[in-house]
Amino acid sequence: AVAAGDILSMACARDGLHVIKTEAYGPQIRGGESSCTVRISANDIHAQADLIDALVVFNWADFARFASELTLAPDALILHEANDTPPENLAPQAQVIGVPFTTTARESGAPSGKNILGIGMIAAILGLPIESIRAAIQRRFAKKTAAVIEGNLKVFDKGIELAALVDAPSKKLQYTAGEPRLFMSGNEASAVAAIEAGCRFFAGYPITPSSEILHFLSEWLPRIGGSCLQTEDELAAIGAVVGGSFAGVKSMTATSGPGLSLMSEMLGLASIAEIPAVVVNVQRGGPSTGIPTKSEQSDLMHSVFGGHGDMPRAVISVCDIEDSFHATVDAFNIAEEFQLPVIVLSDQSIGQSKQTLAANVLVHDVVDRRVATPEELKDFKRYLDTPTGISPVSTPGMSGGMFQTNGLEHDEKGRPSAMYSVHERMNEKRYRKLDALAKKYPLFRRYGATKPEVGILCWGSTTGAVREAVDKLSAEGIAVAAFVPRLLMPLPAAEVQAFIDSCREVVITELSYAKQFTQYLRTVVDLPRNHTHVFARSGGKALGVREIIDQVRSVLPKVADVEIPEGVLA
Amino acid sequence: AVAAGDILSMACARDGLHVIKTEAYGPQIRGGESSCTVRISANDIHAQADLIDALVVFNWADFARFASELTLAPDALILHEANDTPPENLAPQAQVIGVPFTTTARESGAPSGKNILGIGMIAAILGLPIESIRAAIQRRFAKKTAAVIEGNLKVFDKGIELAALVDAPSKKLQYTAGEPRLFMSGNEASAVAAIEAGCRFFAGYPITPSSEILHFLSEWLPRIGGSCLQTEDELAAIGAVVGGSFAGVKSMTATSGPGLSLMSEMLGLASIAEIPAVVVNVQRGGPSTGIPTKSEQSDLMHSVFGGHGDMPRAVISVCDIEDSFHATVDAFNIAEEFQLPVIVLSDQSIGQSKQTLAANVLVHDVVDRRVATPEELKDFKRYLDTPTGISPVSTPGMSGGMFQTNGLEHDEKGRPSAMYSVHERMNEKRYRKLDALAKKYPLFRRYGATKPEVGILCWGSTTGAVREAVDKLSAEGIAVAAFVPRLLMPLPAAEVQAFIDSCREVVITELSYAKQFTQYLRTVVDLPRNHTHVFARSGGKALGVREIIDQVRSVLPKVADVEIPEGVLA
Amino acid sequence: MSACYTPQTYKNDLKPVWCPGCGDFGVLNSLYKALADTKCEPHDTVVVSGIGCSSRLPGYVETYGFNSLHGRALPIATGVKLASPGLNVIAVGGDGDGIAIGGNHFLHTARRNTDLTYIMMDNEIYGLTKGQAAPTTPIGDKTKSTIYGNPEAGVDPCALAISFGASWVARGFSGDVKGTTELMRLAIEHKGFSFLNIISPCVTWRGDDQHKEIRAKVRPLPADHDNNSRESALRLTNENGIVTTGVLYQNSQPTLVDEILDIRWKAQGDKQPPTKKDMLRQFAPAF
Amino acid sequence: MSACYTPQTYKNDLKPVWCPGCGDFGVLNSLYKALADTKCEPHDTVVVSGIGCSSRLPGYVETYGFNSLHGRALPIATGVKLASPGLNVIAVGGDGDGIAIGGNHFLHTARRNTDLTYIMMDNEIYGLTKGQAAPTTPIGDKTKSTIYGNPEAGVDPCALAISFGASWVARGFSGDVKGTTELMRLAIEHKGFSFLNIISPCVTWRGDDQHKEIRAKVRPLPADHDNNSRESALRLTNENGIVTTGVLYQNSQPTLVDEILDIRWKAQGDKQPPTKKDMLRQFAPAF
Ligand SMILES: Cc1ncc(C[n+]2csc(CCOP(=O)(O)OP(=O)(O)O)c2C)c(N)n1
Ligand SMILES: Cc1ncc(C[n+]2csc(CCOP(=O)(O)OP(=O)(O)O)c2C)c(N)n1
Ligand code: SF4
Ligand code: SF4
Ligand SMILES: [Mg+2]
Ligand SMILES: [Mg+2]
Repeated sequence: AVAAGDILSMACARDGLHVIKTEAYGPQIRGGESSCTVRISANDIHAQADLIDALVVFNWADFARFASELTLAPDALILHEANDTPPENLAPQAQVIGVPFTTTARESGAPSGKNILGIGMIAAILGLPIESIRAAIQRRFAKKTAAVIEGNLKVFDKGIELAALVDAPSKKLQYTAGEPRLFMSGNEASAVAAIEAGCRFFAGYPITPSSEILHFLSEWLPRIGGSCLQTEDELAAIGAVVGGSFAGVKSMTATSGPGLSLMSEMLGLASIAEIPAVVVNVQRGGPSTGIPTKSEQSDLMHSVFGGHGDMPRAVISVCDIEDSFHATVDAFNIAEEFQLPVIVLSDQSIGQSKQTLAANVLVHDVVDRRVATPEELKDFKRYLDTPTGISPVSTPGMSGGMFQTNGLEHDEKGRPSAMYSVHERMNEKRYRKLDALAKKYPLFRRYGATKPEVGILCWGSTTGAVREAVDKLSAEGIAVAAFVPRLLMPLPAAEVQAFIDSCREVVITELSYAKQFTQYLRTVVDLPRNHTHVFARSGGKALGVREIIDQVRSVLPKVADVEIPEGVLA
Repeated sequence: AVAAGDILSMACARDGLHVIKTEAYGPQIRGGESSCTVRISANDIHAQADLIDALVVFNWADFARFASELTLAPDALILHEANDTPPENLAPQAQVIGVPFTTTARESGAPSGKNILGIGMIAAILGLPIESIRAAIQRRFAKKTAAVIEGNLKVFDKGIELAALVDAPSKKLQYTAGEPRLFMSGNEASAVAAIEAGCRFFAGYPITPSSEILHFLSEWLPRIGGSCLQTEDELAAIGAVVGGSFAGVKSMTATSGPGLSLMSEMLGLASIAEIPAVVVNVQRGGPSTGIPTKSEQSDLMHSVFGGHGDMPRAVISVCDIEDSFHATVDAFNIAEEFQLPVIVLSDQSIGQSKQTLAANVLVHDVVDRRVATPEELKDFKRYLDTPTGISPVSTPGMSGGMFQTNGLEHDEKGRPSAMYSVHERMNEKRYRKLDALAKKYPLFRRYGATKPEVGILCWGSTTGAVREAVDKLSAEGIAVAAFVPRLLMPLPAAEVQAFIDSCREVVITELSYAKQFTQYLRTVVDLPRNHTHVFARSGGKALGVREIIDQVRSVLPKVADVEIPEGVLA
Repeated sequence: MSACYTPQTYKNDLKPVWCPGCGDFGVLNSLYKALADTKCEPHDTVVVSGIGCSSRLPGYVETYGFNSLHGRALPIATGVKLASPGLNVIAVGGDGDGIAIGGNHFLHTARRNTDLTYIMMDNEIYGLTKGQAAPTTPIGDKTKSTIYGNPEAGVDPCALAISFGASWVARGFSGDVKGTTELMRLAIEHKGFSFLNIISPCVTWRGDDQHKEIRAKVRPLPADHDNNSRESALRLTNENGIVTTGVLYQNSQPTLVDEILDIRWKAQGDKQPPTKKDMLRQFAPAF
Repeated sequence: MSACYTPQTYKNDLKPVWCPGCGDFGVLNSLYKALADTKCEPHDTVVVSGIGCSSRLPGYVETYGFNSLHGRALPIATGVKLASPGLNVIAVGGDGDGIAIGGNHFLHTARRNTDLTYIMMDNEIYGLTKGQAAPTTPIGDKTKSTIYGNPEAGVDPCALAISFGASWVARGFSGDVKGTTELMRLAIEHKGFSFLNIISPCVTWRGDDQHKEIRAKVRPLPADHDNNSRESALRLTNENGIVTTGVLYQNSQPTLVDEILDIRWKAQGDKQPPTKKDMLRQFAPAF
């Protein structure tokens, strides 16, 4: 199934279509059940599909495992292995067609080609780019024998042929081919961004769903004179990153919740020693080992508040696959400019899903570390207390820049001190950097009405669905808007508050049972007591566009209520 | 200096006086400078002294290191080594007397007895229990030769003799001897509490300022059939605690910030696997290694929100040395009853200071784990979803109670599941326990006026000073009250909100530069926008009674302002 | 202990998630047999693991089981044993779990001669995370994280265990269920820390032939091997082209539980346990 | 590298916090001398430590210095070296720092033959936290945390280093500044991971006589010692009543930096480095 999805997606990307592909697996590493959903559109899309228009099932038992996460369109077209009888009423006007996938594939000379047969039919029925798919099949099996390639192409044509028997004109996709697009995952985009930002040292320990970043950088960093170290654990990974950065080289690690928890102490060291460090944290279901293969937004509080002591750090969230690139470069820029640890919060649904992107969007300005001037190196104070809190840096190898630092409280020269006066002053200095940072990077997105009756607050991977929900609701004439902070620590508080104050009803939607986003917002902004509606649930299932629309609808009556008395008063 | 403080304190405790003793050291482990302050009173006291009435200085250079933390009373009595000239104007009406401590001590036959000479004079001048001090000196040197004991007693008498030359009648302490009191530190009280609560396994890794707990339990647990393991690090310490508790034995570890950060991941496992675990975290200056020997309240956010994923846990704070005992027993009770990790938040100023306590206060009810009934063991569900969320437990060794658990999301039987529906349900179940917990343990303290104009919110070790400030202000006729939540997670939100709503002006005072307590309060209660006054500063220096009084005074005018219009309206 | 236990006794009805052909199936079957052979009372037995494909094992054994955190099986197992010394405690996990992230606990748990059995399923790879190099992966091997070839020389878990001070060290091969069962029996019966490294092929990330290749390399202990000598034992580790199975090393020395009991004796001997009053005396100024 | 450096060059004006008589003073003085002897360019040198009394050392050396976290000196030092291979990297710390909490990093940093020098100041105790047992504390010793006597046998850091795969292992005694300086010189000059265990008495928690006692135990290497043999090297560890100083073991093998450079070569050879376009090609459906 997954292979077929790749072929289909790549082919559509070649013809400039917009594609979002997600995969799901059972607990088994190999030979287990898997599912792959591909959303294809002629226009820009921001979320995986809510409703499935066309479904290919080789085994209904496997389908059952994913059924709870797959909703069929009322008139869904369903192709299934003929000799495996489908369950009752899958969808009201569903068109259910049994196809002898296995046997046909075998007869057409590609025993394991049933999925190719499937995409042949789907492609013909939906009117997808046949030629590009052929090319994609050839590329896919390039390393195999000519016979294999031939066989699969034959099976594909066979599929097109069988499709003729299916009558579903309504399902045809209308589009005109455009420029080829890139097709990549959020993790790949983060890795590419690291290299773009100038990262030349990566240290990491594998963990689902972030390992693709390690894989990519272990291949590419050596090609550009960088290095990659797979460490013994996350304690060593973040330690090596702090070391590499101390040595003057932009450094990064990538992990997921369990690893992030283990990095807590070292991030505190980076904070007090003021050493840039970038951690890409790809969230998964928690707590503990939780659900490693699924998405959740429950590492937020740990990211913004985790670690003992008063520990300034920056946290930047990732709104979509393309944003994985921008957020990661931003993270390096912020880390280098403000000399602190920066956590990039992505999640499984962004990190491991793939989407089509215009090649030219993967560009972003790069900022470098503020190196000490010769003047500053005279009686050098590594932790000079400046108006912005940002001090001049020297790095090993710079003559005259020598200093001795530590994780103890220290004075401007970096010398340990247990005095209250020094501690208070240096806390002030370190936190002052966050003010400068907030001013320079008020990162957020805003969608929808300028005078919203309902305002939605969300963050991260739910942004795409929220954005589509806002579009749909606006189309219905409902005045709704969404505010999405991208910089989470420090939060652009003034902007968030202004947005809240501009709405009648506030909807907060998040994938954290404990309402982490809502609680975090409360620490910095005021939410109207009886006009704030929190929709928080566990992760493990994507937040759907219809789900958000229902959330907004459920608060609309209140808006009405509010209107009447106002009318009276007027 | 420190030895003298011990002798003085123990002697006063013997005569039923109230004593609070704090110590401070330079960075050097041995042979460095040190200071010891002892507050002695005939009545109950709750904080170390703001003003020093009598000071003994052997070396002014050393004094300088601590000067910023020691404020002298205007009419302070100052005894100092004669041949070391004191700095200018130490205090307006100070009585500064040079005493040839070293030589006199040598001549009186106790070369290193200058501190005994000092307490001899102080005791006589302040009218402290001479006989008890003699006894204390004898006990102190019990292991030494008779000559040494004799010498020190002679030096002590010499001190009394010299005191006759000093004229300071006003300084005499008026009291009548009472029942002897215990004299112990917060760390010692926590350790005693663990044994009282039934803890029979302790695993820990040394760290300042918590190590005394390890020391005490490594001595006492073996005596009562328990065991103590000094592990290779904190990851192993909390791991062993989770293992010991899983095996059915109440288990605990103790640490400070850096160790707590390292325990983040394992606490998440205890949370999802629902295994009781108690962690006593004795806070010190942060972030990172920070200021290991001084107090701060900056591990709050990590304690309540630290760790990846949605991770229910309980956090209970310690208000004073006696409370170290009660909070620790409460922690075990809560951990066992609700099957979750519990963090006890103490700090250096409680853990390592010593205070006199009435022996009879060290008692507290003990709760045990709810073991599965024979009925429940039929088709046993370890994670049975009950109305309270609390499930029946079995422990290894119980026949028929076998189950297999894990840190993955799991169903009622503990079997791994990646399904959203299971995840949502089990999150609900686990968080439901916090509701039951909040209902049963609405732990807080309240001091002062019932109808306060100014209400103070604080937590932990600042409680004592706040309490004394409230008393002093009330005595001046100012309507002030203080609310101190003892249970921090889950916070007794209704009670806190009710208190806030009952005050005109709210003062929040805390020792965290980042305002952690204030931010945390905001996540659960509403603070009046223009009537909330936050006084947050770094730790490293105790919060003084006068400091709090000034904070309250600074907001009083506002109260007046408010009154006038009200009068008009009436 | 009851005498009528069969491998079935220890099976539960949860289906392993392992890939078809995974070596861990063999380890699991050997464990069922070994538990029966040693007549381990199921409810007095605790199987603790970390995280990894192999660490899923406790979920399939009808005793008390705990699939815990990556790398932390040994500290948890230690806690179980010290808190309740009467239990049989078996820790299991993967090579990455035990030697990468868990390496420090391996060292200290062995060094203390902690009374438990530690079974490492060694597939020379990180299986669960889909095929990155482990500390055991041979130098030069191409994996997901080392596409230019693994730059690091793989370590031999048995060599480490011996150097760490383990009092019983053996190697088995999951393809040889009978031999592995026997080694497990000995491991469980050993008093103190017993370490059993079982070569357990990962057919998915090490290739379907790993099984065959290893079978070809497996050798029994040399007849003249003196397994009381660390030196000779170490010579049977880090071998080139062959894999020696059997009990490489063993000695008998006081265990951690022995020490704990000894400390209790030193602390209290046969005196009445102290009362709370005794405990508080040091804080009382009663002189 | 300039040639005119003296021990003074590496001294700064910060006064050590160590107790009078602490062995670490001797280590510091030896390091000043060894840095001068090896003509280490101060600004190309980085001294990294963990946390402990001994770990305060980098604060007193006029090079780049980093007194980091308890147990993490080696990962940080590794990062420094890999990011900037031209630097001389020296990691220092205590026995607790390196073998208790830092044990796993010690294993893996040694195993990778990471290009750095690791100096362990071994006082058989936790000094900074005021005297608890360390993994190196002899069995039976009474400490703050073992008042009934230490139940665990102390480990020999050199034995561990050799088993971990360190390519250069030596032992010194802080009381012998001359000998220690010479060993430091060799350690710094060794290509790869060099481990130097220096017995450095803690007069405060191990008693004022520890110095004398050790001096009495110190022995030079046996004349016939073959320090290319792990076996013979191991025989000079865990000795009873004597402490053998000198270079116990050494070999020469590819270092981690060698491997990194080799990987770069395999990845790119002498081809032009890839452009962004090259990197994005795999995501482009250009077929
Ligand atoms: C703290 C933490 N880091 C990383 C991971 C991801 N992870 C899970 S299993 C594993 C390694 C698996 O290899 P191994 O221990 O050899 O077990 P195998 O799957 O090969 O049996 C890793 C890195 C994790 N779960 N937790
Ligand atoms: C994570 C963490 N745990 C514990 C500590 C407390 N601590 C500081 S130094 C130290 C051990 C000191 O012993 P060693 O490393 O041998 O150095 P020494 O003081 O003996 O030179 C400990 C346990 C800490 N700073 N950080
Ligand atoms: S991935 Fe490898 S180790 Fe994991 S189950 Fe499959 S075969 Fe076994
Ligand atoms: S405590 Fe021991 S190790 Fe620390 S400085 Fe003093 S003598 Fe040295
Ligand atoms: Mg493995
Ligand atoms: Mg030490």
